[in-house]
Amino acid sequence: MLDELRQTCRRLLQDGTVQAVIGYGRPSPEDPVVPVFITKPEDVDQLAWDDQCFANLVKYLLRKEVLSLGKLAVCVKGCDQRALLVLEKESQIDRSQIVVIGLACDGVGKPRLAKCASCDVHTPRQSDFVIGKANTPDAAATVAERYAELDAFLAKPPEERMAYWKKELSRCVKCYACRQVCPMCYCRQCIVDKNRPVSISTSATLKGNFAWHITRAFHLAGRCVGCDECTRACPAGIDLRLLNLSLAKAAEENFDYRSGMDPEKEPIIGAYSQQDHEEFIR
Amino acid sequence: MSELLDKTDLNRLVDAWLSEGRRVAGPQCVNAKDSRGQADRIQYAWLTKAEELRLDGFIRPTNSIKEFVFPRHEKLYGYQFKGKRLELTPAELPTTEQVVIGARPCDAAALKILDAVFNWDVKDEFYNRRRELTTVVTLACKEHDDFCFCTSVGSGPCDERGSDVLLIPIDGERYEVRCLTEKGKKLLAGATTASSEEATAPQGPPVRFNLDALGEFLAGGYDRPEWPEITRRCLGCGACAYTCPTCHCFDIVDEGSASGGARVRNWDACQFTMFTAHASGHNPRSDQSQRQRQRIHHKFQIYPDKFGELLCTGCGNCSRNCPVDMGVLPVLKTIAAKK
Amino acid sequence: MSDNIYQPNLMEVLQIRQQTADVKSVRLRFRDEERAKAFSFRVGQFGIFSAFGAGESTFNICSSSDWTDFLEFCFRKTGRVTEALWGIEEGDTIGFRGPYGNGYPWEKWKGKNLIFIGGGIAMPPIRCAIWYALENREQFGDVTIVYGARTVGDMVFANELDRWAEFERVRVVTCVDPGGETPDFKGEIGFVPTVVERAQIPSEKSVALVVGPPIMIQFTLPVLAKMGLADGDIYTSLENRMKCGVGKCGHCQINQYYCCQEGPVFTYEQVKPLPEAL
Amino acid sequence: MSDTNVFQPKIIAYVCNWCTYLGADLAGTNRLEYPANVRIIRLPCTGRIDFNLIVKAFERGADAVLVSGCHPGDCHYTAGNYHARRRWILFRQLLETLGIDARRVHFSWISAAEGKKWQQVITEITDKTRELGPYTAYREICQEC
Repeated sequence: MLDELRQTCRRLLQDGTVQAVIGYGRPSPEDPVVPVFITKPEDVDQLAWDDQCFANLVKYLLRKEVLSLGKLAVCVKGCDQRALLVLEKESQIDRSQIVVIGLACDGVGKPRLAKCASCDVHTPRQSDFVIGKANTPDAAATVAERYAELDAFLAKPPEERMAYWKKELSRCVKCYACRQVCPMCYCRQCIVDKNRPVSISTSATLKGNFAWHITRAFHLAGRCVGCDECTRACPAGIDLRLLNLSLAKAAEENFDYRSGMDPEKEPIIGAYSQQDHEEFIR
Repeated sequence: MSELLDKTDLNRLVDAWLSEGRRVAGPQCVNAKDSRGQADRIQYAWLTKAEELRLDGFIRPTNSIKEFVFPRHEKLYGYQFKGKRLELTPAELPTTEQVVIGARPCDAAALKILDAVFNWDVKDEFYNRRRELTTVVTLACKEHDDFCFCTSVGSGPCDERGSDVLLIPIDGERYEVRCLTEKGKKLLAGATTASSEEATAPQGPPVRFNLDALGEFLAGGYDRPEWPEITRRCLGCGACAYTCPTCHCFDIVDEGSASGGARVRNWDACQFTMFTAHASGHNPRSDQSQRQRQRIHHKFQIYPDKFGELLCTGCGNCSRNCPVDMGVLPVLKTIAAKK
Repeated sequence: MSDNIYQPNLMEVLQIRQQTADVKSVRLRFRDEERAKAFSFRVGQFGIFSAFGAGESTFNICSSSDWTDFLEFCFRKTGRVTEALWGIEEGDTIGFRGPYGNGYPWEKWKGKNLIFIGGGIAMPPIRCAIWYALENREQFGDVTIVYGARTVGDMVFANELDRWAEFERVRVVTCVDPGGETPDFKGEIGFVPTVVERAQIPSEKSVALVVGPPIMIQFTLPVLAKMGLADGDIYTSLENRMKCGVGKCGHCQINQYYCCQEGPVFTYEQVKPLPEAL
Repeated sequence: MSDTNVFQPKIIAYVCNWCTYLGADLAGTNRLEYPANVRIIRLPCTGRIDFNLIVKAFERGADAVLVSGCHPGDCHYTAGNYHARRRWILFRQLLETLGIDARRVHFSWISAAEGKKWQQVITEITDKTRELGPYTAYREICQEC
């Protein structure tokens, strides 16, 4: 699979279809896998692929330091690829200008990350190339299975849930790694960087952290594709996945919508329907 | 001759300190499910009882002890409007003594390095007060991982800089105790037993890059063409700066309303876009590679030139916590190899 | 003042003058009398002014150090703090801490001809130097002042430009960007760098102080170099983003300099190799 | 009307300018008495009532929050309330996960003619919140420095 990936990228670079390939690689053998930007055909041997390729490389399609390289090819796993679809619908990228190299993936992380258990996109869709074949079949997870982790958490009484978040969010230092790794967070100036008015306190106090994480989670409602990079990037080890699952579950249960899955479906935030239920409204 | 202390006595000591009204902080499992599926996540945090203290089974905590002398959020003073009249109330500085038990040498050494910037020509009493109140009991490292590079920056698993007491593990149960300062002696007075047994100095990580080659590269001026390529994968978050024992930049903001509130100091990081943005929109460092360059220059050229010590103790937290495995280590290895 | 280096002095707002549509100059006096007597500063230093509830900002102290009954600063309404400062009235209380920075090297400038070049809102750091030089006239040679702004209405301390022209051996050249002139405007039309070149200013035994938007400084410095001024004789004041003012918070760092401690006044020689300075 | 030792909840009502605000006004002109515990904050449309405002209300010490606007179809901006409804559906799930008391967050449609309904909704919310007591949980979050 790795040779097929390297050959594809070598050809793309040689015939000038792209000026740079964003992929996973090891600049030197003993280093961990990191995002690499291959611009010369002979460097494609740096490319690597194994179950330590965590990063969602779609994020780099929004950064000027990478866009300056010219036309780009990006390697994506199934979960990463869903982010491409959302960005396209939110007109942040021009899909025709990007070459998408899908990598068949059997899950990442040793042991496997939580997101991989109910993954049904082992083989990336809407990609220009698909490299390799996924051995694990796509899980036909029901809504209950997909959100089992969240439901287990929601079974706890509200006081216990708030106590959990008070303990977890007290460790947040507001390094904004969760924002910087997220392909959906592309605002030129994030709401926390605005100070006229200061709507979210920039201090890493419990009040500031609750306000920030509520805002971050809700700004991803119906947009987060569940790549879980925010949870992996958090140096304080806060399980942001639970917050993202809450919004994803609400989107699926109420609007039968899973972000980045169906190119025909309208994104739910920004659109509306007269048939939305309102039993909770007096 | 050496002084020894075993684990049970150490735990009893910690409980004693707590009962005497001291605040005690140390590595503990914050029990967060580590998203990379590895062991529990260990962080320095305030202890309520010695049982929570974890002294082995991990390389080093993912945060640093600077939190206890330079907190992430700190009130500088309060302001209160009474009609047109305005009153400023200085923040009350802490008074309770605090002990950091089980600090790593690369954390303790960082405190000594930070003393310079917080005391050159104008003294920062917030930092100094907390520093005086703190006694650092350092635990030498028996193991290291691929991210540790203390030996490459003039430190090591037994670096005594910044420590009041150094504990060197002899075996799983006992530590050799070296009291280095008066504060350390006072804290551990009478708790240790004399012995002839000496702990063998643990072996640090291999030297990962040549410090002089790095110095030459940095001395070659700021606008070197290699920077954009080396730092392209950086996403511009603050994880490296906030978990680094020596990063000390901060922001000053007002919290409260126009009628009253407080002016506070929060951690800040040179990797954020807003760090150098002018109100006019001009930004001297608008590109991520410039910010990464600034971070490396500041740590390995500017701070040493000004204060005589590297602003880095080689703990490896910046690479350990970086979402794209960057931080300083890979950059330094690339630069040092670029000669 | 306690030894809390971040706590400001309380200042009474004496007088507020609106310079342009979005620029005001404010005169302050210490509410605490001894502090007023004990206070002194060198022209060219800056202070950090607070509007409580909004925050703090860095502005040059634009009054001369010889004037002891008040202290003046000038700001443009662009951000959170300046918007709060815009609303203050005479008699209000705001905060001030300082003086910070190195200020202008007057000893080096003794006996030299002085060339002051300013752009737009950067007039205050020039104005305090001009008044100090004119009130100690005998210590300095000829004084040439070139001041440019986008439009005539954008000129800060415009009324003082004419008063300066009346002093002997002082030459004042004003200019506005093309299209910014008004019918009765007597000055030149063009950008500051080109106007400086056209002004044919003699450069022997001269020092120049250039303050303005980074783009203006960038294009004026080479012109001065071409006129024969040595890099070490050209000075500029870089008012970078500052937070603490006491060399700790890291915001003002330009490459190896802490702008608030080793600046904001630098020579072109110091600034030239620094890619981030301009 | 209220003796001193009964708990007086602080209720924040974010209302839309075209319907509920006028409904509240109508209740006033009709001399319909309703508890004074409510503080009314007027916004152009429920579509503009940001979820952050609900969080801010609790940060500032509110015990309950009401968000109310035009009935679906009546919106002066055509679809503001439809967008708002969709957001509320999603936001309530996030509140639940965080353990923020969903019984203290109320949503309603009150048109300009429904002064009666405004009185009834405010009275109901005040009694219910008085039962629940002060919302100390969120205030503790904001006290911890």
